[in-house]
Amino acid sequence: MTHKSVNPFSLGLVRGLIGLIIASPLGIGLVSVLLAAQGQEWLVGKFWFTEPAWVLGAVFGSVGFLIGVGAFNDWVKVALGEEVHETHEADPSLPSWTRYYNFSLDHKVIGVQYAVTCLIMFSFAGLFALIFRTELIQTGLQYMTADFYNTMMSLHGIVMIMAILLGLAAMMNYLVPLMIGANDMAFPRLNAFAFWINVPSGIALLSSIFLGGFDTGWVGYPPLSVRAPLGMQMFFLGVYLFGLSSILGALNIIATIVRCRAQGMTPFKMPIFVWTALATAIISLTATQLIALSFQMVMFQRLLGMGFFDPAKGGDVILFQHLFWFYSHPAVYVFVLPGLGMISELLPVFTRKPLFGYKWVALSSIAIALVGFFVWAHHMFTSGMQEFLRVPFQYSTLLVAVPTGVKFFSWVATLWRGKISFETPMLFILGAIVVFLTGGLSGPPNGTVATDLHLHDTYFIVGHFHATMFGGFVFPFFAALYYWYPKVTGRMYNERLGQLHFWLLLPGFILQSFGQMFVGLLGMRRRIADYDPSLNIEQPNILVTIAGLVIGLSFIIFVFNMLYSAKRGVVSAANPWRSRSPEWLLPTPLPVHNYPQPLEVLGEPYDYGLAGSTYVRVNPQSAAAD
Amino acid sequence: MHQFDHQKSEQYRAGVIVFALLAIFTAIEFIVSQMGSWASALQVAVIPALIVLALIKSFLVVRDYMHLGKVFYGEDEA
Amino acid sequence: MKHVIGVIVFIVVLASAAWGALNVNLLLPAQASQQAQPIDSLFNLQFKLVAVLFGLIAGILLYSVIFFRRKKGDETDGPHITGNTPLEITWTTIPFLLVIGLSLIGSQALAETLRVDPRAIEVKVTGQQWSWRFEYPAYGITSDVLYMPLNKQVLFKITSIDVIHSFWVPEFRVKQDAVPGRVDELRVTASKIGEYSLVCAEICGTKHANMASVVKVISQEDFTAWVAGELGATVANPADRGAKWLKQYGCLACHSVDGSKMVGPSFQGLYARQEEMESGATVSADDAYLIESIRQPAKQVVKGFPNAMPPAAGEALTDVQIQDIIEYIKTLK
Amino acid sequence: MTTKAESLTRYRHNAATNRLGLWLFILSDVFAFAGILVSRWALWGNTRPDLNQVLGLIVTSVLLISSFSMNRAEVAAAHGDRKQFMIFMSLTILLGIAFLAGVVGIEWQESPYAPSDNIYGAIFYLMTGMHAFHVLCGVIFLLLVLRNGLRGLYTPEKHWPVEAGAIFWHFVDVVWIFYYPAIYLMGNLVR
Repeated sequence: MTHKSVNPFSLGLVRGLIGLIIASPLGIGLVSVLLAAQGQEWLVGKFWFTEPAWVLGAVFGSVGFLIGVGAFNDWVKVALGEEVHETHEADPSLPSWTRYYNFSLDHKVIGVQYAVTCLIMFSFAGLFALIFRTELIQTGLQYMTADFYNTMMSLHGIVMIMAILLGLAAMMNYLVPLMIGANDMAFPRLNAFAFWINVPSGIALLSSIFLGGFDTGWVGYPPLSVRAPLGMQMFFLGVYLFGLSSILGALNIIATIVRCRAQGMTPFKMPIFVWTALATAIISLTATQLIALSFQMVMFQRLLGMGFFDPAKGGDVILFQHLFWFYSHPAVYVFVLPGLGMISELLPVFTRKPLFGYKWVALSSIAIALVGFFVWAHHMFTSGMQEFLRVPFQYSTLLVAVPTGVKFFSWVATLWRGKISFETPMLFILGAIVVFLTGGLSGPPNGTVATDLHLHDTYFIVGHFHATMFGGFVFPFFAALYYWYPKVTGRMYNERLGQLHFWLLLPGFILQSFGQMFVGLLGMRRRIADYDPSLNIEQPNILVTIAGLVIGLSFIIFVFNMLYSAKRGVVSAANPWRSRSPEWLLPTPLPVHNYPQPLEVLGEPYDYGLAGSTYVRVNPQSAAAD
Repeated sequence: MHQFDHQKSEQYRAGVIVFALLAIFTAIEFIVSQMGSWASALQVAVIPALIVLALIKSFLVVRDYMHLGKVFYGEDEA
Repeated sequence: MKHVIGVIVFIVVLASAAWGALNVNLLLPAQASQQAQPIDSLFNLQFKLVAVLFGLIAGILLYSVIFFRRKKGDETDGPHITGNTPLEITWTTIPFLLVIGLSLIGSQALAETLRVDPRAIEVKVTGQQWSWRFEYPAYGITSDVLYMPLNKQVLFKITSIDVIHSFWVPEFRVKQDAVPGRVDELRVTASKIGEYSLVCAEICGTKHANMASVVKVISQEDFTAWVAGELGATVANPADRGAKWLKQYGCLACHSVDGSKMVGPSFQGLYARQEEMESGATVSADDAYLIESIRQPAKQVVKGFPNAMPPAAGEALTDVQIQDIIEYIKTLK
Repeated sequence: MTTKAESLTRYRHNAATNRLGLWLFILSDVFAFAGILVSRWALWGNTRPDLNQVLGLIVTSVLLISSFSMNRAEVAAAHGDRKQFMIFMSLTILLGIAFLAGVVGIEWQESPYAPSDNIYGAIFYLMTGMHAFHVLCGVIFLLLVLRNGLRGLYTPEKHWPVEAGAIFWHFVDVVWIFYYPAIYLMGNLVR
């Protein structure tokens, strides 16, 4: 490879940032001039620093970023009736790494872009957590003000959520087309667009630290969010943008699964991960609109004084919570379902046994997604909503345990009498099952109203939630990253570092979440900068903070492993896991158009142990010719 | 060619029929909404009636103007 | 068969360990209300259920991980078992029945916590950033400490004047959000004499962590004596009354009386001082200004302080009470 | 090179994928509009604001007629009738602009509420505003389709953009089918 200097302006990311820097002041200026022209007195003395100005500035900046990246180029051409090519070939005059910084239409590139962005946001959110956890080592405020604590805590929540959505999109974008034998997503341009709006979204979220922060937690309940500083608006805007990304991504996933499957890839022959991607996408596509709407209404209340949630104007505070949780509860199924699919996907490979009860596992995902639409109000048992709603929501909430139980039983039945090996991905899968089990079992006490009256808004919820997120997303995501690492990079990760990562993360995490649940039961409220010394919970809090630091350390080891192995790792075999999944039958690196000839689907996806069976055949001649 | 023109006028006519139905239902909606002020006994029926009417109207538009069916058999159609 | 016996041993051992560890008495705070009893029994039942289910899944998992390892160099696959429909139906149906049963028991427990005693004492609870106020309409008493007679149901009517707060005493277990624009009910029958802490469980801004009030559960006789004492205690000196209002109406959550800077300006030396406003103007803190600042706090905000005071904060105060407060501020040199 | 038949098959295949994508987008948007409708019921309940009934009926009729002319334009495009396509497409766009003028230009100025007055103002502006925003997007979409149609880019076999514009336009109409009674007709009048 020749060393060639790359003109920075040929990188979409650089052009996008320039667009953002140019466009934001335009928005700020426009509003300021408009308001000044109306002669609004309250502007005097703070000419540029009004809330509407900053909001429009951020909107302009985001659009400027997308224009700079080149997200609209093809769509403008289409709108003007010009021809556009089906796929972009990377500019051959540029080194291949540049495509990761450009508006690439290749779903594999977009998948890697998502994954890297996810890890960056993940590091930010983890760092925020460590910062505010430090404060909780002792009672009393030692290191920071309460406002700073609240901002860190709130940002930790929302940035983590963004990171999780990015991580899911990474897995789904990279894997779904490969697994169903498609050459790309149904709408490649929309796919790239959906990725790139996450960049201004992340910038908006992080910028809120410098604009006064916000102190509402990630839920943004009014009236507190109406009274919060300007940072609140950046939070709303950031969520709005990554919500849009989530909707468009989900639309694309559904269309891809429906329209782009290879011949013979009937629904019950799809890899199980595709089923969970479908279930996830159904929720993201529809319910996300409601969180966008609820935040939009608070934005309007702040900007225009529209009194949706203002009791003085006849508004209703509880309405916000209904709209908000209609998305935000199903959202946690969005977060965990692909991870649960990942567990089901990888278990057969490492036990060398078929997935136990494939159809049941596949349909249980859809069942969780559908039941998930009817459970939102269990976040509101103490909110003062109509009392008669509490018991029905208790029933529907506990009902989720049934399809989740099907998954657990199927997993242990898959392990039973298998030939289990313990490479790093499998360790993370087993860890995911254990952690998700603790998360799942701590669920029913929250789901029954009577016990939730005690647990609501305590650290028990924090512990429960983190256990479901780690079991349902973080562990499976790490498993996936290790598992597909040789396919993406062509090299093997370092097994020893991988094992070290796992053996730090698992005990660290279990200590952390058990510690959180323990102090929560004893009466520690969530989202507090300081706790009452009379509760006698200083020691467990010290342990939780230390556990947090151990988790942080394990993450650093992981990042080092990924970076180091990409350069120095052993060159991997084409199919190191002896997997039956079609992407492993392709050469590494994967060809730009995944499958030069359509797949031939011959058998079932997980027939390990059945002599002479194959799942798919990739046409060998054309694969070799590519 | 003759067949083609026939199809076209058929489709035009379908559009007119649907439009006529929509216009009639809209008129009924407006009248129904005034019903409550004529007789208070009818008041309880106003909102359900309006909901049913809106559902019928939207069904007509979705089926005949938006051709929802094409999503399921669209590939063979021009 | 050997494996089946082995795995049952694993399940029993793990489930018993979890059963022993999940002890309600150690994991929950002391119980101090009648409403806590059904809740704690439900906790107890759920913990046992959790222990059994944990043992079941974790036992099979652990056993498999130990006894079904792949031997070195073994490249063959495991047995070709794709599923078992009767088994699937079993582990769908039994959890379904369990869930319905648990929900049923849960509803009964909830009903018990909601049981109405018609002779309950009514207490109006008002949350504001960042304090609680308690009014006893039957006696016309307002207090910043919650006094509750033993074994007598108290009907709390909970509201908020600014943002959402949440009324929670961990020892009572039950919790209810205080929502602006509405009044929600909560019934608590204190069952143990003692001093507890009433905290805010819903994030409500800067000092959310410190928003707490003292709850005193006292005997019926002590309660009667407290009521009589409060009613008899007419304070003659306006400045002393002013000090009392500041405490009762939660003003001291944000304003100090010793000069230290909190969310709002300190009252010490405030009277007749020249204050610079956010608008740039300089105002003398005289009677008119102080009244305006209480009635319309957003109108003129002192430079360097956020416009954080809820407009509703001063609404509950009468003109006489405000005059008392001004008298008190005058004494804070 | 690809034959004409192959090219047509590919076009139909892509159009079917696009059609599914558009309907999924509509499904998603339905949830946003439904959320607003739910908010209307939560805040207004069985009441409605005092609005100009005649104007409401007029803008509703305008939108309804535009839906009809959109359908005509689409059928014309499907049969290669360029003149009819042009006439009815222009008519649809003009009616769309008339609707916007009626709602934003007249009703917003005439209505007795400002957005910040109370929940009647707030919900009224939210419902009509969100809908008007979609109408505006539809008008821009249809203008582009008209422009490209006049340049002869659509044939009876290949006119997916016309169909897409039509589907979106009718969707906006469907939303109004529910919003019109919810804003103007349902509930007891509040003065």
